[in-house]
Amino acid sequence: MSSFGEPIGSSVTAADSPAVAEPTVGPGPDEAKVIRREHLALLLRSKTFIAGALILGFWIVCAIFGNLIAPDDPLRTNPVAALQAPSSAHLFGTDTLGRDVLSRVLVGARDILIVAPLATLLATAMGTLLGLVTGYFRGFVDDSLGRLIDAILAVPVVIVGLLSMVALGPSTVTVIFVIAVVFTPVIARTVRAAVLSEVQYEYVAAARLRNERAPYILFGEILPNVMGPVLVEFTVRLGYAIFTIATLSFLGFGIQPPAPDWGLQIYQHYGLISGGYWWPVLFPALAIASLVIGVNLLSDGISQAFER
Amino acid sequence: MTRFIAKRLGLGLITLWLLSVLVFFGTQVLPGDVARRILGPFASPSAVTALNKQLGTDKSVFVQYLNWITGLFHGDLGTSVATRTSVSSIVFPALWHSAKLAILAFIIVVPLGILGGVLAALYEGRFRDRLISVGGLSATTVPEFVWSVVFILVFALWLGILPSTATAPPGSGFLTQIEYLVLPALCLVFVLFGYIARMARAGTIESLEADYTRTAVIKGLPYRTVVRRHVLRNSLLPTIAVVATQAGYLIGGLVAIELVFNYQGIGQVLYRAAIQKDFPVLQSAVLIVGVVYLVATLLADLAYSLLNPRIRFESSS
Amino acid sequence: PNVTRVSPPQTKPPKAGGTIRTGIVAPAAALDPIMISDEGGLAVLGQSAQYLVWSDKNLTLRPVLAESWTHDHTGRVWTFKIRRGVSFSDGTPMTAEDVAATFNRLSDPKVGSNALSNFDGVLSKGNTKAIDPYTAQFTLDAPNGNFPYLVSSDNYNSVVLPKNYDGGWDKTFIGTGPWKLESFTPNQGVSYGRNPRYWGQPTVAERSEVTFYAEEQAQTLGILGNQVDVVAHYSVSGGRALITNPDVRTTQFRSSSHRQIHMRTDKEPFADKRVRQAMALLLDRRALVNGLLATKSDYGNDSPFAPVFQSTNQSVRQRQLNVAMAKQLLEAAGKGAGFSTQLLTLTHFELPDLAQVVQNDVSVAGINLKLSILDPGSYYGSSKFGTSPWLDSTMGITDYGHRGVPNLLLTAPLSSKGPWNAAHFRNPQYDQLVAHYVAALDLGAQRAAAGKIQELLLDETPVMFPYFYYFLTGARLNVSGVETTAMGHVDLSRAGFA
Amino acid sequence: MSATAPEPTAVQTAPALELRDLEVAYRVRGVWREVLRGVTLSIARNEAYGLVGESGCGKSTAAFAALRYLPRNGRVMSGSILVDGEDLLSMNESQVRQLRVSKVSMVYQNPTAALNPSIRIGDQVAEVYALADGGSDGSDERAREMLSKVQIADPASVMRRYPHQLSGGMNQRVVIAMALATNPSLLILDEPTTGLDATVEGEVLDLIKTLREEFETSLLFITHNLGVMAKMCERMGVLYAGRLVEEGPVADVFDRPSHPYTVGLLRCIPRGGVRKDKETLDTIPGFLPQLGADLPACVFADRCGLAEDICRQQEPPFHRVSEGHCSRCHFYDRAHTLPRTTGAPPVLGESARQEPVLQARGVQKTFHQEGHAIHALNDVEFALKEGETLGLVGESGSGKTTLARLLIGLSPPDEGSVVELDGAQLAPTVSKRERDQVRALQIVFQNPDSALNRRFSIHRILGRALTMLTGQRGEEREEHLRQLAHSVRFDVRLIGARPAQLSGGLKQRVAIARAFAGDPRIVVCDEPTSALDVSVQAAILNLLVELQAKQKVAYLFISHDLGVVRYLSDRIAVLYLGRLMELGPADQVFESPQHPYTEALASAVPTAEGTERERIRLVGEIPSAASPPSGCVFHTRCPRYIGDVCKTEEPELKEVEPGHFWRCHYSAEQLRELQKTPPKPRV
Ligand SMILES: Nc1ncnc2c1ncn2[C@@H]1O[C@H](COP(=O)(O)OP(=O)(O)OP(=O)(O)O)[C@@H](O)[C@H]1O
Ligand SMILES: Nc1ncnc2c1ncn2[C@@H]1O[C@H](COP(=O)(O)OP(=O)(O)OP(=O)(O)O)[C@@H](O)[C@H]1O
Ligand SMILES: [Mg+2]
Ligand SMILES: [Mg+2]
Repeated sequence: MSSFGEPIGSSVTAADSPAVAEPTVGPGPDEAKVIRREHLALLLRSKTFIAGALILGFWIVCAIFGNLIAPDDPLRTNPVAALQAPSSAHLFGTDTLGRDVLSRVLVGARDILIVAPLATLLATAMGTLLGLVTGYFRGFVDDSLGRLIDAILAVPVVIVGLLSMVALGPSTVTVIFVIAVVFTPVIARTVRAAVLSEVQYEYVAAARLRNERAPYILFGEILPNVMGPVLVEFTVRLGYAIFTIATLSFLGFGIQPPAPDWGLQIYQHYGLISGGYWWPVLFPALAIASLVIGVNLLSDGISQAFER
Repeated sequence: MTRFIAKRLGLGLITLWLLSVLVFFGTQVLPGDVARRILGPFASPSAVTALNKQLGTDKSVFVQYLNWITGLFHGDLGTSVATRTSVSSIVFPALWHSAKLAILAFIIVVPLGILGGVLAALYEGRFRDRLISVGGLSATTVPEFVWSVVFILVFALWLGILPSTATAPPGSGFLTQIEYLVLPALCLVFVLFGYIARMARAGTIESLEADYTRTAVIKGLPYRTVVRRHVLRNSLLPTIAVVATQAGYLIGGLVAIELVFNYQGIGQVLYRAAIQKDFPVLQSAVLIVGVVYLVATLLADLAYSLLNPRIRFESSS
Repeated sequence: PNVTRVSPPQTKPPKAGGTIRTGIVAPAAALDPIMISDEGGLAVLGQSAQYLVWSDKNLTLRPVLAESWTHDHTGRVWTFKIRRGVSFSDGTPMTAEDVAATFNRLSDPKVGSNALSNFDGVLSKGNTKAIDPYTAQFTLDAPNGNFPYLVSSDNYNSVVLPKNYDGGWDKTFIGTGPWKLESFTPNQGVSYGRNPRYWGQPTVAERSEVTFYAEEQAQTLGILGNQVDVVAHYSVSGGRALITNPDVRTTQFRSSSHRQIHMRTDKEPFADKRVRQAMALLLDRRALVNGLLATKSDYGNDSPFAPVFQSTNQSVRQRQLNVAMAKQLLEAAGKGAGFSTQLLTLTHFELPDLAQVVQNDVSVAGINLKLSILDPGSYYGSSKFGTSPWLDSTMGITDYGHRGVPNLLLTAPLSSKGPWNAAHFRNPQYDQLVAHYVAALDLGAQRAAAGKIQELLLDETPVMFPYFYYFLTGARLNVSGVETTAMGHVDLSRAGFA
Repeated sequence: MSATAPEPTAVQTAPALELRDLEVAYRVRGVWREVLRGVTLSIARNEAYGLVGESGCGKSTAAFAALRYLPRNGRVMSGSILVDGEDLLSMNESQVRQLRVSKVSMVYQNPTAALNPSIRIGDQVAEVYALADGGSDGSDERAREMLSKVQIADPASVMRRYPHQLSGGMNQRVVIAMALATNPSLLILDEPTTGLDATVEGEVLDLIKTLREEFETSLLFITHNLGVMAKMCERMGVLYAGRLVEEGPVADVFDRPSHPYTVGLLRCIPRGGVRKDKETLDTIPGFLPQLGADLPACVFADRCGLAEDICRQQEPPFHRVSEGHCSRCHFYDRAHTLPRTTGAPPVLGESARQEPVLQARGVQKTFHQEGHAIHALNDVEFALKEGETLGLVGESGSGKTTLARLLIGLSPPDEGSVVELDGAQLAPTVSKRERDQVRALQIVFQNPDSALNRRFSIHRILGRALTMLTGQRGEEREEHLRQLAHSVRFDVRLIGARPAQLSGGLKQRVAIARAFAGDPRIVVCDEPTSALDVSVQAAILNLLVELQAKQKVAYLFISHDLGVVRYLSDRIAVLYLGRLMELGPADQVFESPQHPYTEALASAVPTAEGTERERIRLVGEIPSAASPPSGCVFHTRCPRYIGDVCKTEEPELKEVEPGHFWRCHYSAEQLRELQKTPPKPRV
C-alpha cells in the first residue's frame, strides 16, 4: 500500500507482494533469472501445486505409455466374460463387452488428455481474441460482438452439441469444436474484463502516443499482461471441458466407441449401477474426478505463486 | 435505474433475435425432414410427402422462420410439427417444471455453497478449507447423471425413502411434489456446490483483506460480528452474479438429469425438438431459455446494485 | 448375471380393482393412429382402440372386432364378419362402415398413413367395402395368404376408428377398447378408467396409469423404485438390472426383432460372396447371444426367417463360428491379408456394442472396420438411395422391429427393388422364390419356399442376421395378467394385483 | 502547539503508548525478515508524536503493532508494547478487543476504502457505541452528535448515506468520528490526509487539532509530509530502515536536525519560494535497504555523506543533542554540514522565440454520462512558449488531467476547440496527427507503475518508443537509447530489467526517458512526482529542470503540491470546475493580489517552516461538474463573495496586471486591499 494514493488498478504493488522480489536497490538484469528461479522454488514448495502436478503427471504417463502399462488390450471384446466383478484377474472388473476396465481407464487418459486441452486451447485462443477486441474497441464493436457472445452463451449445450455433431459428423474434432464454441464466450468475458482494467493503465495511452496501430497494442502490449487471467481461465476451463465431454458422451455427441474414453465408459454403463454393476462406472468416474482435481490444484498452485 | 433497465432490456431483445437467427441457421444442418422423423425410416415416401404437406414443412425454411417470427409478434409461438399441439402447451409447462427444480436446487445449494465458501475462506489454507475446496471440486467433476443414478440407488432403491422419478403423480400436493424433486435437486446441489463455494470463498477472502474489514477489527468488533456484518455482505456480491449465470444451465441444460429422472423439463423439450427437427418448438424453447438467462443476469445485476449501493450510480461509467 | 428366468405359471387370478401403473417408452410424435410409427405410440393406441384381429405373442390370430374371416379360392378377396353390439367410447355404434372407412383411409396415399408401406401392392384405396353393417370385404391387388395379419394388431395403425374420424385423436382417445381416457399429459402420461360401454369383460383393475419414459434407464429405475408396476417392454442393454432383480418378474417370448448387418454386394470389398460368407463365419454368435444379450435371444442364421415364424424351415443348418474356413474363403477371394472398410451404425440400444463386437470378431482375419456411429436421424437420412448413409454405406447395422410375418422383411431389404435394400442385393432367383413364398397359402408350401430362400441367403449372405432377440416385459411380483405382444402392444385389461 | 499540560495524577503517569525495543519481522518466502529493528519510543498523555521516514521504513508496521494487528505473516520478535501501561503482548484476544474498543483507535489513508461500502454511514458509526455500551439504545443519537463534532454539516442526512456518496474528505471525517467515538487515550493516524486535496487536507488537519484538544487524546501521527508534521505534532521521531534515528521536539528537530538523514529529508523539499533557477533541490543518494537486509552498524551509513569507517563498525548511541532531542549519529553535532549532493542550477536561458509553441483557445470538453453532460473543461485558453513551464493547479476533479489528455490527443476536445502547435491546428486525436506533431507533444504520467508495461524490459520500452517516434533501428537506435538512458541518469546496466525490479524513482526516470525519446517540444507532466518519496521527488524535479535547460522543452506541469509547482513553474494556471480562474507569472500568482480561490488554495498548504498564514476555509464541497453553479462557478464557496453579481454574472478572464489574468469581479486593487486581512468565514 503505497502511501501516495493507490496506483490505478493495482491494489498490490510489487513492493508489497511477498511473492515478487522487489529490490529497492537497482538490480542487475540477471535478476530476472533469479526471480524465475524463485517462482519455481515457490511452486515446488506449494503442496497444492505438487499434488496437482503428481496427479496430472500420472495421467500423462498413462496417456503416453498406457498401452504398455495396461494389463490387457483395452479394445478386445469378450462378451461372454461381461460384467465380471473386480477380482485378481481383473482388478477393476470387466465391462459389458468383457473388456478389462483397468486397461480402459489407463489407456482412456489419452483421449481426454488430447481432446480436453485442444478444445480448451482453441476456446482460449478464440475467447482471448474476442475478449481483446471487445475490451479494447468499445462502442459498436463491443456492443455487437457482446450481443453475439450473449446469444451464444444462451444456447444450451445440448443444441450446440447436437447441431455440431450432425453437421460435422461424429468425431473427436466435433467434440473439440463443440467445447470450443461453448467456452469461447465465457473466456471472452473474462478476458474482456481483464482488458478493460488493463486499458486504464497508461502504458496503453503511451503506446497510442507513439502512433502504434491497434493490433500491436492489442497483441504486443495488452496480451502479455492479461496472460495471467488467461492462464488461470485455461486451467479452470480445462476442468470443465473434461466434465462437458462426459456429458456430451451421455447425450451421444461425444467421443466415439470403441475409444476407452472415460465419459463414454460412464455413459455406457451408468444404467447398470442399479443392477449392482458399479465398477465400470466408478473407476472412470474416479479417474475423471482425479484428473479435474489435479488440473485445478495445479492451477490454484500456479495462480497463488504468480499472484501479483 | 429505469434507464439502465430499459437499456438492458433493449440489448436483451437484440440478443434474443441473434439467438433465434443462430438457432435458425443451426437447424439447417439437421438432415432429413420432419415427416420422415415422425413416420420413421421405413415409412413409404408418399406418406412422407403427404405428411410434410399437411404440416407445412415442405415450405422453405425461411418461410417457416418468418411464420414463426410473425406469430411471435402476435404472441403465438406456433404449433409443434411433431406433436401438433400448440408450442406454448409444450414449452410453458416444461418451463414451470424446470423452474421448480431449479428453485428447489437453488434454495438448497446457494446457502450451503455460500456457507461452505465462507468457512473455507475463514480457514484459508487449513484443513477445513482443503476439505471444502477439494471436496466441492470433486463433487462438481462427477457428471450429474452419475450422481443421479447413485442417489436413486441409495435413496430410492436401497433405503426406499424417496421416489426414483421426479414427476409427482397428477394432483399431488406441494410437499409431495417437493419430495419427488429432492433427488434431482440433490444432484444439482452436488454439481453446483463446488462452484458456488469457490466463488464465495474468493469473495470472502478478498473482503477479509479489505481496508474496511481492518477498520471493523480495529474498532474492536468481535470477530464474528466483523464477519457477519462487514465481510459477508460484500463477499456475497460476486457470488450472486455468478449464481445467476447458472440460471440458463439450470433451466435448459439439465437434459441428462431430466432424462434419468424422467422429468419433463425444458432440457428434454429442447433435446427432443432438436432430434425431431421440430423447428417451432426448438426455436421457442431456445428463446425461452435465452429469456430466462438474460432475465436472471439482469435480476442478478439489480440485486447486486441493491446490495451494493455503489453500483446504482456507477452502473454505466 | 446371465440367468434366464422363466416366468412361473400364474396360478392366482388377480383381484379386481386398484390402479395399475405401467411404464412405456414415450411416444415420439403426435398421437394420431394413422401416423404413429413407434412402440410408445402403438402401446397407447392399444389401450382404448382395437383391431379387427389380435396377433398374440405366439403370432396366432384371435378375433377381436372381427368375429371370423374367409377368403375366396384365389386368396384375393377376403371377407370379415364384424362383431355386433360394439360401440365407440362416445357412444356411437361401430359397424362395417367404420371398418371400411378405416382401411380406405389407411391405404390412401394422400393421407400419408404409416400403414401405407404394409398395404403397398396389397390393398388399394377404395377396395374395402361394407357389404352390410356387419360384413366388410377386402379386394386385394394380389393374392395374399397372410392378409389377416395386415388387419391385425401387427399392422398397428389399423385400429378401427369412426368413419368420420378426421384427426385430433389425442383429444378423445376414441376407440372401442376396454379403457377410456381420463386425462392425458403430453410427454408425461395417460390415465384411464374403465370404459363403461366396453363390449367385452370389464377390466380387472379399476384404473390404469401409463407413464412415458424418454430414457429406458429411467424406466428401469421407475419399476425398481416402485413408481410403476409394469414395464411393458425393456431391452437387455437398458434393463439388465431388471433381469436379476428379485422384485421384478420378467416375462419373455420370442420375437422377430433383430439387427441386420448389411454388406454392399455391388461394391468392394464385399462384391465377392466369399468375403461376405467369411464375415458371417467370423461372427461369434454364441458370445453375442450369451454375452451381449444375456441369452435373451435366438440365433440368427443370416436370413429373415426367425425361429418364431411358423413358416421358418428348421432343417436348414445353423451357421457357426469358423475362423479357419473364413480365412480360407478370404484367401480364395484374394483378401487373405484382410482389408479395411467402414462400419456404420446408429446410437440405438445395443447397436454400438454390437458394432464393437463385430469389429473385434473380424479383426482376427486382419479385417479392420472403422466405426462410425451416427444419431438415428443422420443414419437414416432421407431413407432414399443416394441421400441416406444407411442405404449408401458399404457396411452398416440397422435395427429392425418385430413383424408378425416375414413378408416385408423378405422384400423390402432384400428383393431387387426393395426400398430398404442397403446391401444392394439383386438376385432374380431370390425375387422369384420370395414371390412363391408370399403367394403360398398353406404352411407346408410356405416352409418349402422358406427353406430354399434360407439356403440361398446363406450362400449369398448379403446381410448378416446375428440374432433375433426376445421381447421382455417386467412386472412387480404382485402383478399378474399383463399381456404383451412382440410388436409392443400391452393389454392391461386382465391385469391386476394379487 | 498548545497542548494542555498533563495533569500529574497517578493513573496518568503511564505513557499512552510505549514501545520498548520492538522488533517486528515479516515472513517472506519462508524467511523472517526484520522490519522494525529495536524501536523504542514513548508517547506521553496528551502528546502528539509524529513519525516520518521514507516509504517502506516501517512506519505503518509500528502503528499496527501498537494495535496488535499485524498482517498474518508478521510477528513481534521481541520487545514490548505498552498501552496505558498495560502490556499488549501478554493480553488475550478479548482483552485486546476491549483495548481497541476503549483505548486505541486508528485512522489511515484512503478513507473511502476504510469504510464498508455497503453499510450506511450512520450504522457504521453507531456500531461503535453499541459495542461500547453493549446495547444500541441511543447509539444513533450519539453517532449524530459525534458526526456533528467532526463538523459534518447535516449529520442526519449523512448518516443515511453510503461512503461512495461522500467525498474523500467527508469520509475521513467519518472515520475520525468513529475513531474518537469512545474517547480513546491514543489515536493513531497513519497518513490520514494523503490522497486528499490540499484544501481538504487543511480542513481535516484543523479538525484533528481541534478534536484532540477537546478529547485530550494522545496522537501517533505518521506522515511523509514534513509540513504537516510541523503543524500537527509536538515531538517527532525519524524512522529509517526500522530504526529510530532521531527524536525530539518538532521545532528543535526542524531547527537543528542532527542526523544526516533528517537533514537530507528537509533539504529535499522546495522551501520558502525557492525557484528552479536559483537552487537545485538536494537529494538523498541511494535507496532504502531491502526488508531484512544486513545493515552496517549505522543503518544509514551506506547513504550518508558524512559516513566514516566508525559508522560501519560501531553502532552510534542515541546521543542527546539537547533536552529531549536525541540523534543516533556519531557526528550528530555536524550533521547540518552534510555536503550537498547536487551542484549549481543549470542555466535556463530565455528563449529567443516569442511566438508560442502551443496555443489553446476556447478549449472545451464535455463528457456524457448517463444522460448528463459533464462540462469538464470550459473555455480554457493559454499559450506555452519554448522552454517555459506552465504550472497547472486546482482541486481534484477540476479538469487538470482532462486538459492534459486532450492536448496530447488521447481524448478529443469538443468541436470548436482550438489547439495549435507552432501555429498549426492539431487534429483532435493522436492517430490523426502527423508523426512530427506526435513526437513534439509527449506526456509523463503520474504513476510509473501504470505507465510502463510491466511485461517488458526497459530496453524494449525505450527501444520501441525510439523506433516508433524517430524511425531509428539497429545500432543507431542502440546508441540513441544509451544516450537517452544517460540523459535521465538511468544506469544502462539496468536496461534489461523489468519495471517491477526497479524502484519508483527509477521507473519514473524511464517514463521521462520515454517521453523524451522523440525530442519533444512540449512535455505534459501529470503529477509526475506525487507517487514518489520526497527524496526521489527532488531528484526527478532536478532532472526535469536539467532536461529543460538542455533541450528547451516546454512543460505543462500538473500538481497538487503548490510548493513543487512554485519551484518549477514560470507561470501558473489555476483551474476550478474546468475554468481557468487565474493565470500569471508564478511569483505574482503566489502573492497578493490573488484570485480568491488561489488565495484559499495557497493558504491551505502547511509548510515545513511552520510559518503559517491563517488558513482560509472554503465552505462546502466542490460542486458537481454536471451542474455547475450559475454566474461565477466559485461563488458558492468564495470567501470574498461580493453579492448577487457573483451569482448571476460569470466574470471574464481579464488581464489585471501585465501577463496576469483572472476571472473575478474584483479588481486587482480591491483584492490587494482585501487580502491584507483574512476573510471572515462564510456561513
Ligand atoms: N505483510 C507483509 N509481508 C511482507 N512484507 C511487508 C508486509 N507489509 C509490509 N511489508 C514490507 O515491510 C516494509 C515496511 O512496511 P510499512 O508498511 O511499515 O512501511 P511504511 O513506512 O508505512 O511505508 P509507506 O510510507 O509506504 O506506507 C516495506 O518494505 C513493506 O514492503
Ligand atoms: N471519462 C470520463 N467520463 C465522464 N466524466 C469524466 C471522465 N473523465 C473525467 N471526468 C470528469 O471530469 C472532471 C475532471 O476530471 P479530471 O480527471 O480531469 O480532474 P483532475 O483535475 O485531473 O483531478 P485529480 O486531481 O483528481 O486528478 C471530473 O468531474 C471527472 O468526474
Ligand atoms: Mg504506511
Ligand atoms: Mg488528474
